[in-house]
Amino acid sequence: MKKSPDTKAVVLYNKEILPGYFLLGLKWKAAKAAPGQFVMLRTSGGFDPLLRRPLGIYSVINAGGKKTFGDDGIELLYKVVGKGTKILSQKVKGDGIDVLGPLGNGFTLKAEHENKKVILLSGGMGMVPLVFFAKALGSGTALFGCRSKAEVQLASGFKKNGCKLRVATEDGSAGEKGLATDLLKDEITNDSVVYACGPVAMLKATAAIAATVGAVCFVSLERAMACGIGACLGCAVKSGKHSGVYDPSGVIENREYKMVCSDGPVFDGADIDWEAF
Amino acid sequence: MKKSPDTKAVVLYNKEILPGYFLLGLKWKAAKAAPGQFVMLRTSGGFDPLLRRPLGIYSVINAGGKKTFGDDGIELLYKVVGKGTKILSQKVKGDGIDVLGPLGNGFTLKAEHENKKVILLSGGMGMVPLVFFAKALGSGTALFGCRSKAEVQLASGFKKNGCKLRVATEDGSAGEKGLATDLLKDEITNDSVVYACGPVAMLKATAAIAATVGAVCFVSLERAMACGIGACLGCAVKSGKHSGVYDPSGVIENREYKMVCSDGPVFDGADIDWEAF
Amino acid sequence: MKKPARVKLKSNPLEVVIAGVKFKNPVMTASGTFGYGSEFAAYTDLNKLGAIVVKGLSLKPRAGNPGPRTVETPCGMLNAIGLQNVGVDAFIKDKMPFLRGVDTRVIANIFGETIDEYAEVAHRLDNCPGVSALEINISCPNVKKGGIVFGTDPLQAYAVVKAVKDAARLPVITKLSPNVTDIKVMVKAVEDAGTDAISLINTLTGMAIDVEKRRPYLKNVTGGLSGPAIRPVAVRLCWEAKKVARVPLVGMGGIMTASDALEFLIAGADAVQVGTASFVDPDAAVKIASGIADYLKRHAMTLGELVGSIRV
Amino acid sequence: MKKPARVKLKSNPLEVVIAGVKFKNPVMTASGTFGYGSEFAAYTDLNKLGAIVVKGLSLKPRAGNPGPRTVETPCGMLNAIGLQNVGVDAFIKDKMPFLRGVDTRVIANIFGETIDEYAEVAHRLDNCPGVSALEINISCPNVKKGGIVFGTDPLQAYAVVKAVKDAARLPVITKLSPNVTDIKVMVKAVEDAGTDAISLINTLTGMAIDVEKRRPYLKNVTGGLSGPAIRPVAVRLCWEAKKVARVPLVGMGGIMTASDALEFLIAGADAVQVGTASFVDPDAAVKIASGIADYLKRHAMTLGELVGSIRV
Ligand SMILES: Cc1cc2nc3c(=O)[nH]c(=O)nc-3n(C[C@H](O)[C@H](O)[C@H](O)COP(=O)(O)OP(=O)(O)OC[C@H]3O[C@@H](n4cnc5c(N)ncnc54)[C@H](O)[C@@H]3O)c2cc1C
Ligand SMILES: Cc1cc2nc3c(=O)[nH]c(=O)nc-3n(C[C@H](O)[C@H](O)[C@H](O)COP(=O)(O)OP(=O)(O)OC[C@H]3O[C@@H](n4cnc5c(N)ncnc54)[C@H](O)[C@@H]3O)c2cc1C
Ligand SMILES: Cc1cc2nc3c(=O)[nH]c(=O)nc-3n(C[C@H](O)[C@H](O)[C@H](O)COP(=O)(O)O)c2cc1C
Ligand SMILES: Cc1cc2nc3c(=O)[nH]c(=O)nc-3n(C[C@H](O)[C@H](O)[C@H](O)COP(=O)(O)O)c2cc1C
Ligand code: FES
Ligand code: FES
Repeated sequence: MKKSPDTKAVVLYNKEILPGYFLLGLKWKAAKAAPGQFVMLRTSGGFDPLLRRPLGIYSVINAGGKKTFGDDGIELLYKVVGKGTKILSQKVKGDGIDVLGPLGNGFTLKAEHENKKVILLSGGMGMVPLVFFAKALGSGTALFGCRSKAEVQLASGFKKNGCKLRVATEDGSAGEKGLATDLLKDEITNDSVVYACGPVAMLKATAAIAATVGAVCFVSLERAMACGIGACLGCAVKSGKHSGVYDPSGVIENREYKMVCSDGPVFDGADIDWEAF
Repeated sequence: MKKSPDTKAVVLYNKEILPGYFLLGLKWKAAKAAPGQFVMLRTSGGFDPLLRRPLGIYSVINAGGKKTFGDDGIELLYKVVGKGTKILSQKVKGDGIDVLGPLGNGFTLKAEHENKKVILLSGGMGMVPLVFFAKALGSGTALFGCRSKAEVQLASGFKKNGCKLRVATEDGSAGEKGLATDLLKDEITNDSVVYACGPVAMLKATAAIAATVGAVCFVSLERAMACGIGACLGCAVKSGKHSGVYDPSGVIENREYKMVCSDGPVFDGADIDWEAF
Repeated sequence: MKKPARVKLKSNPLEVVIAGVKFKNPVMTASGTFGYGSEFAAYTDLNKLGAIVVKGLSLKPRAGNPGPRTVETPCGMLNAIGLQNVGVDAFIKDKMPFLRGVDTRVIANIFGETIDEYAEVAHRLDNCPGVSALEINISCPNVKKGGIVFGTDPLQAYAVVKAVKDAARLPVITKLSPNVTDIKVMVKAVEDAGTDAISLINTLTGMAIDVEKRRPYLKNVTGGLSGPAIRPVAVRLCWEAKKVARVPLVGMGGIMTASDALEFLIAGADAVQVGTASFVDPDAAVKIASGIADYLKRHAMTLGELVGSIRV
Repeated sequence: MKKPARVKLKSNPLEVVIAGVKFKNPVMTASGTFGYGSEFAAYTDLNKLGAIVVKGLSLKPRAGNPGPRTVETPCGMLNAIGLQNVGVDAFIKDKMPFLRGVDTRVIANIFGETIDEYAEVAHRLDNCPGVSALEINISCPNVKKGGIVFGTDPLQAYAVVKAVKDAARLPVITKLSPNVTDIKVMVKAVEDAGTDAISLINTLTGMAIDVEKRRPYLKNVTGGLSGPAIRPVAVRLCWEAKKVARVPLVGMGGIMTASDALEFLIAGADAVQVGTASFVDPDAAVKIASGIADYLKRHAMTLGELVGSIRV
């Protein structure tokens, strides 16, 4: 039985790459991570905020790898939305942070999908795990949606990692005007495999589109998390093994609850009861 | 009726002058303060810790005065003892701090005491308001007690401000071995006026010694404070108007409760029911 | 629809009527946390408050409990003041003149060790100009006699409220304790006794121990827990009370920001009180009132539409 | 005095016996916050725990409530899991083999919608090797039937405990709800029914509202409040229970650090449970146990001397 693993990380950098968006580099011994996995980190030493905050892993820093800092570690990319991320944004080089992880089951390209057209679909901060996945894949079609021009830079990692990138903005200030799922409708065929992460409405639409054309789709979900390790049963989503086509108008009964933290965060899009989300 | 006064202060410096002891310079418009007054400051923007923390004023920074920073402000000197002071110690130049004050009634040399021998007696952080008072007086006998040599430097302000300084350390590693009240017994006469601040045991002994020799004594008290402005009635000490000599063996009945924050923190030592403290 | 909207814009969107009394906004300061008002005059604009609820008043002046009387806890604080107050006569003589000069409502929080004392305090305040309503504290946990006993027994609570109603013509708000198994029973009891409104919650009874000394931090051993820590309990009790209440509710417990206050209004409270927050920021209640106004504007709602608008 | 002190140094200073069961230390993990133990195996040394109290077990597997099931509040969290669990049979078959491999005690927390269900669950666990005691959850606020009803009515509580005692030979710990007017009445009721120990507190019922959506954060509307926010209430209830209790007490509610745990021990609890803290730090319970050992050493006290050592 293992003793407590190393949860002590040290801030290498914490840069505001866009107003309100921070890239956090952490020196961390436990930095073995797969795309789509996440960490739970304590933002403060006190009890307000009380719980750890889940953040997806943006990249792995390997000593001797492309990004060399002489340290192993991870990169996180986060948006300041509340008190936890606010406190996090004030951390400076050398500060200690308590990090649990890597957690969950991430994105994988299954053998049976290897010959399919890979589509990486993301909205807003949903790009975090998919940029990491793109690096592992080295190719694919990335579709990215965001509010406006200001956030388009978030998706730059897709190109760097060898993907074709198409962008949609809600206000049309960059790329095409519309939603990422509008782009998806262009690109998707029954021979596509879609990996998606972003707002729940986007994921729901993605699952419906994929089901309609008969494509495979995997989605990374978000839920408020207390433990991150499958113990509190707090991050439940209604799910269940079924092989039928998703029918947004019908209600799927008798589905078990799955835990986003330990069963996911990546699920087969056809496996989620979207009506109950 | 006034609107909310300026509670916004900005950190000028926050220096660790001794291990665990910090000198905090604040730029603050409301910096009109008398010796013995205090401020209530918020250490964090969150709610843990919830309440403001009381800190005595160490000095007033006046633009054009001796210490010139081009700003009006105050200096605080604090010891890190718990979570509030810990958070405070992490503030850096330019950080904002919410400060309420100056509060309370401080030390004054009353006309009827002007010809008496002035003794400034302090223990540990109790020196803070008395160094400020020493500056206003420009002379006097300062008696300072602390654990050991390491803390003796805290009392250096007394000499700078024109006082004769005698030091006692509990372990004898500097000055005389013993307590500040041992030095007091040497110095006090029935023609002395003693101003004291420090641990409650020291203040209690001081009041008893002063009563025995027939000297006048004023003490600055500490109590946990919620509001600092006389509203919550939380910082009560048993007190009352009486003119007799303090008798530590007797119980003084029918004393009212006084509020340390608004009636004090400085009280006539003979006016406190020390048994009930 | 357009015409009434324009009319509303001209009137005060925060105005609320509770127990027949018109308040300029639904944000009051909670009893015991705002002194007699004057203590805060230098730190906030008292004229912008919906009401000032003064420190609990008893017939005779009370010295209160020995110290320490307060201790901080995670996101909260315990207090055991023991209802130190100047007494109802000194209040009327010394404190009311100042309060009459403030352009806000004054609510007198009252307390007694016996039912007769409650009635007598109410009677004396009844003829005091400038007092708009009485708030009956049947729920203070920090005194030996009275207080919590009245607040946890529906029959006793009924008797206190009845006696106060008989003794005074002023509107009566009854303040409930959270330390009960079923708040709905208490709501019904005080309504039956004729209360004009209900405020809730008073503090939860708590205790903290200094482990180095192995003694309670408070000389009184236990004290009342207030502050953000208790907000989820307070919101829940407010929502449960609303299910059965026929009279207006005034919600409180851990309100620090406008958003916190909105939780109570949405749960069904017609007004709120701000307590511990005033210690952290003496200007809190005024900021909260303006934050509520901003919310109503942003959501194009009236206060009346907001109250009880929760969808479960 | 010197000789016994030396003897004590050789034995385990943290050992405690509750309801006839010997625990290696007085720090247990609280039900529902530590899964079935295995979830934490990678993050802490399970062998160093006084006991693992597993997630509440019912007769049949339960799916639990729809999400969202948790929301953070100031220094606390609300949960409405709805007692999702694998059911008692799957627990015995699938979860116990792992737990038997851990060098600690296993306490099975049980739950039923009817008194018969409680008895049946207890009966099935009675013959399961490796289960050291039963903890009866009569106080879960998040399920429609059972739970809180049993936990707030002394007669119902009596009936549940009696039925479990009759159905099983294992020692029984009854877990009380804080949502009652008088905890002493509940203590007496479950003692009369034959409980071997009492644990307290379960969560306080609370609620939080998303003011932008004007909906409760939890799909279940209300949930159980846990974490440091509730500690003052929990310590107070523990101390009140101690005044009348004849059986040992297991205290909990907001314990994050050794110092917090010491408050409960000093107030009179023989052992403690660590709940929400395990989410913040999976190693919390182990750290707390070692912190208690440090304290005893520093103060040259035995655990027995510490328990109930408060001077009021
Ligand atoms: C598996 C997982 C991976 C994530 N990865 C990233 C990431 O890579 N980068 C990133 O910026 N964010 C990510 N998030 C979201 C991130 O966890 C939340 O933004 C963060 O917890 C907010 O904390 P806070 O204290 O700043 O905000 P809070 O003060 O807690 O809340 C502010 C607002 O955010 C909402 N919020 C709070 N928690 C969550 C949550 N868990 N999910 C969604 N909304 C929430 C609240 O409803 C509220 O409106 C991830 C979430 C999950 C579950
Ligand atoms: C009028 C007044 C003036 C003060 N001036 C100074 C000063 O100039 N410099 C300075 O360093 N300190 C001063 N103090 C003490 C200072 O307020 C406390 O040290 C501080 O509040 C501790 O906060 P914390 O969050 O760090 O500690 P906490 O986490 O709150 O507690 C840590 C320890 O400090 C004790 N403590 C907490 N509050 C107080 C208090 N109000 N008084 C005494 N002990 C307390 C607790 O019992 C605990 O043991 C003053 C106190 C008062 C009342
Ligand atoms: C220091 C203090 C003194 C209080 N005194 C009284 C009182 O005299 N009468 C009363 O009805 N409530 C009293 N209360 C309770 C508050 O009015 C309020 O019900 C409670 O604090 C919860 O609100 P909060 O969390 O916003 O503080 C007091 C609370 C505090 C903190
Ligand atoms: C997510 C969660 C699930 C819980 N599930 C149970 C349960 O199944 N049975 C039970 O008796 N108590 C349950 N509890 C209550 C805890 O065991 C404990 O009594 C409570 O959380 C207070 O302790 P804490 O503040 O240390 O968390 C649960 C608590 C939480 C936070
Ligand atoms: S966050 Fe606890 S089970 Fe997923
Ligand atoms: S701290 Fe509130 S009255 Fe002194």
